[in-house]
Amino acid sequence: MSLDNAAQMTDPREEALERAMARYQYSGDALIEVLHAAQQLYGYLSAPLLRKIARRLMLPPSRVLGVATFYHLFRFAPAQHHSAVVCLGTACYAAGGTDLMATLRRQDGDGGWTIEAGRCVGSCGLAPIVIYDGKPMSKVTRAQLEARIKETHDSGNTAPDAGR
Amino acid sequence: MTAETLRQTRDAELERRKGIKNRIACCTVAGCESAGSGEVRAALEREAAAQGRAGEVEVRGTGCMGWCSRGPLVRCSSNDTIYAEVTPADAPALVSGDAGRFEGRALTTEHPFYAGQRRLILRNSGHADPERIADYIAQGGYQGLLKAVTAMTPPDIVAEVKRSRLRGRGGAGYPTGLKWELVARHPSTVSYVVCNADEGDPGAFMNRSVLEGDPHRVLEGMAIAGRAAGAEQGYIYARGESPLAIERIRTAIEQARREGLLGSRIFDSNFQFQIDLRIGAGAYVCGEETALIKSIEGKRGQPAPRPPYPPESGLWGHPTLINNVETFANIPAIIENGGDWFASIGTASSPGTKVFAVAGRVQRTGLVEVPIGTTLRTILSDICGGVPEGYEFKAAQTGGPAGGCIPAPFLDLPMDYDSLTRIGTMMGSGGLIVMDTSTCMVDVARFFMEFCMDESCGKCIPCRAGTVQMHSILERITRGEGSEADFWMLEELSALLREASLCGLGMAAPNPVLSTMRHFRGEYEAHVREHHCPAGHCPIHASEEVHS
Amino acid sequence: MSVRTLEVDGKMITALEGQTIFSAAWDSGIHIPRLCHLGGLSDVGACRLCLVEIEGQKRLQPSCMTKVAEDMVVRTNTPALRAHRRLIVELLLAERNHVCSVCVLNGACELQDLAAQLGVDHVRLRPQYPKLEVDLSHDRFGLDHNRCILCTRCVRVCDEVEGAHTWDVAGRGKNSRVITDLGEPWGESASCTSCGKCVQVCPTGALFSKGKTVADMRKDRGFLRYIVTAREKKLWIA
Amino acid sequence: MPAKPKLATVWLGGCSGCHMSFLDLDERLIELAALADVCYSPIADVKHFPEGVDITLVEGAVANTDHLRDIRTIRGRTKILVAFGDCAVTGNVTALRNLYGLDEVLHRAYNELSITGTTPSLEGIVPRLLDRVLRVQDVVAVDHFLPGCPPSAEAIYEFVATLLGGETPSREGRRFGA
Repeated sequence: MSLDNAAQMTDPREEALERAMARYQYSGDALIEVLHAAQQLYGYLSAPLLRKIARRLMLPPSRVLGVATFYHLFRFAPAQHHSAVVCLGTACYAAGGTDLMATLRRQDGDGGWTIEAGRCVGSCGLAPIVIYDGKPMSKVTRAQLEARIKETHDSGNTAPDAGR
Repeated sequence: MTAETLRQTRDAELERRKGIKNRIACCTVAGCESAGSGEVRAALEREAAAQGRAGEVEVRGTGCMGWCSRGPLVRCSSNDTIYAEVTPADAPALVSGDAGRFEGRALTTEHPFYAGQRRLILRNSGHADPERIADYIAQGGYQGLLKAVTAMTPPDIVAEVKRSRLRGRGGAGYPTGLKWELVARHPSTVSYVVCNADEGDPGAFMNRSVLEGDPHRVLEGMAIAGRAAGAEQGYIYARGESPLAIERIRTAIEQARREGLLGSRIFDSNFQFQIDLRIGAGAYVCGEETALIKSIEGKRGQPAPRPPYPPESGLWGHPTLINNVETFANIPAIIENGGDWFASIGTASSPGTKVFAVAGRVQRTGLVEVPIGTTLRTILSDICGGVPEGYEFKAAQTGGPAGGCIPAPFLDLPMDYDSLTRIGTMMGSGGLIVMDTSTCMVDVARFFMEFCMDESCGKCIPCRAGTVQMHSILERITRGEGSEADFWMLEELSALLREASLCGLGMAAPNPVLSTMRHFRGEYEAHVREHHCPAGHCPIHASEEVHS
Repeated sequence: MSVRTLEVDGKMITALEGQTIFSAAWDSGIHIPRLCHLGGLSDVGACRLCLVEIEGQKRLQPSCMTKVAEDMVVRTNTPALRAHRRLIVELLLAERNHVCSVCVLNGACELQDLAAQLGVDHVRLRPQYPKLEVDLSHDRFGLDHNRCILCTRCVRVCDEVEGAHTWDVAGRGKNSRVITDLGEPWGESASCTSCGKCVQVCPTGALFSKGKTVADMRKDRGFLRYIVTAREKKLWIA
Repeated sequence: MPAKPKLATVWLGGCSGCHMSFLDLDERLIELAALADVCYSPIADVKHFPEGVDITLVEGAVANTDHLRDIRTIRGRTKILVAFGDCAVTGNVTALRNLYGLDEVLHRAYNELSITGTTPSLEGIVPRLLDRVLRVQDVVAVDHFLPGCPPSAEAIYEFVATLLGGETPSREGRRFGA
């Protein structure tokens, strides 16, 4: 009986990935689309996942890793609990984006944060912008950001729903 | 869809609107979304229901209305007024038509910000809901495609585009008609149309706003291109970083397919055309057309030497017509109104309008569409209200990391392709960033070089290793550790990158350095000789004897 | 096949239609420098050393990827081209840790030869000193990233001649690295056939045979012509 | 007859291999002595670097505070300064520690691999090592470069003789490493 149970307990994500690949007829040309789908399902691209994609699309593993690592949106490790993307487009840079970045880095004493520099998010009129746990903050000052970080810490540092 | 059903759809939508007294359009594009337009829209919808006016007041989303720094923006059709900085608390007043509480926040078309603009690309903003194809059709959408399919031959279409003298809005300004002709004349039986929506310049969001605000206009332009070039398949290559734009394109493609505006037997003809969406994954270099092609093919987005150019050998080796979003968005009106009409707008060598994303130190920032050839002064002073009190204009930066700066003496320069190139910058895709005297131009050059270094694909040596060296020299200079030798090393590296790089990214990477060295040489010299940053920006410490 | 006549560095030469400028020039004794090109492999035009001036063309063109044309006038060795080539070699030498004195290929390295030939007696740019790995996990071969110039000859020979596609390039820009399979140590690569072709085509000491000491290694690329010609002419098919 | 030009050689952060190669000139050393007056060299017993030197060959990279002080003095007293050998020209093996940083290298050498297990403090006894090894050109202006590890005796003779003859040595054919 336990064998039957194991068979039924397949990860639904596997099926979803299979469907995504089937949608593109398992064509190697669709590698980037498939990587997007895989990351959306699993959160990041692990080595076994990449190996499986390579096999299904009949591509050399080195080609798959080569493509995946060329593009900045693909992640190869699980995301942290909290994320902050500081826009460092020209307008945000000029409006003090780097200072906000430094503020975030300073606060990330215990790790647990994915802090990234973003390219222009297209809200230059509201510079500087920080995407904090998936939600945009506009015309951000250092004090505002520090207050927000404190809020997050005080609320127990739990994983937020936003941005997932 | 047939000509008849297109007309019926349009009439039905216009008829439906007659019963509506006020159409309230909420900007739903990235800038206003960041400022909370989603909550405003929800409050408006609730309020319309609560006041029992659901039938006469209609709440819709719409495209970018321009003045992003005062978002969220909401437009009421009843009095043709745009309201700024709207909060959910404003909803009752907007629904009931009580304009009293909007002192200083009500903007009419006479406001200098709008009066100075000429909106062709953005004409549907504030008027149409990007998520409804009926809205686009009601605004006269898909009439260009109808004409192209039912009343014109492919050579007619190419001739019309050539007559318009439209130049590619992606940056370099290559004549669009010539490009189309190359693909149309190619004997290959398979060809492709590609829309380059990989707008990645930091400080540029024109294309993204067009896709978010009026996606059908781009689809229509592409379908017309498909008809002209004999292509049956199109791709939109969009930035992975723009989820809203991706969503809007997906919806629009879906709607157009359902209505038979994409697919087979379009307008009962033999013309068939499909569009698929491809999503980039964070590589600026994919805006370069050969890299974009590699990326659509699922490969590393590394450029290939040209020739062969894509119109000859592009996607999977087939002739490929690549234009950017704004170029395609110009096409429907050109086909509908004729090339001569278009050529009468703007300047003789650069007809039409250009959308600029204005950011930085000016009163009003956002999207501005003006006839090409409008002076920088008109855009910045008249439309954007000039530099705020207490600040002094220093330079405007155009063309992003591939461009350069325009210093104060050139404020009366007409903003067209050739004038900008002459003073060492470029139109680019339309980013326009205003800097005041507290901005250090050496640091600006360093910032853009860092961008190019991070975005270099790594294939050719001049760009891969040259951007690293140029960046490290600029960094030394901003730290006050530069030497005289650094000047000629920067110049020698610039020459190498310009002349020997494989693609446009490397060739253009030195532009911000050369441009700032040309107009602000004194600032570089102050850093090197006096260990002093005139803008007071660079943290230069007392120099040690050896910097290792 | 028809013949084309063109002028290269003031000398009239003949070439076959479809031949590249690079190969026609070499056939006539005009040796244009290169690092990424290797006869028998496809061309990528990446190293930019073989750029030439073609009369009537605004841009410099990679001679390894540009076909000859009738009456073409080509210059391969102008002062501007020499200056560009020197700077490219300087960029390479500053990019990673090319310490010739302690390299297995000392004395037979294409990068070292090129520096000598072009008069690069020092590097004006700052060395970057990146910290890079040496992979000695393979039984017979080693990979020293310090000496890799990313010419991708290994990637191409493995894909096009051996047919294994063990190698590729991961990352981008200054963070580009050659990798085997999913980036695991070379010795653990499941696809590698240990044929050693990559080692032989590598222009520097980045790929080497184990057991060789400083200045001890010499590379032999004769096999390429042999295999590629045989394949092209189907010589080995009964 | 005018005085013979003054030739000096110095040894900074290098292995002295370039000087060994210099000694390999063998009997040509006598020819060289006829052309120039060797006024300062690690192979001659002279305590202070003299003034008014015409040509100085500098072996080695700049690795410690003494090197830093000396190379500046030498530059000030020399007409034609030659970076002599790969360590002076490129940093070479001497600069390999720049990949790891000074602390990591010292820790490895004294704490991990030596029997004492501690990094000795010899402040004031031996010169302090610089955080990063520098090429000669990073500190002072260099007039000519003679790469090689070491440059061969033939290359040294030809190079120095050319300079003594008032000519500029050619740059082509010089070789890093072998």
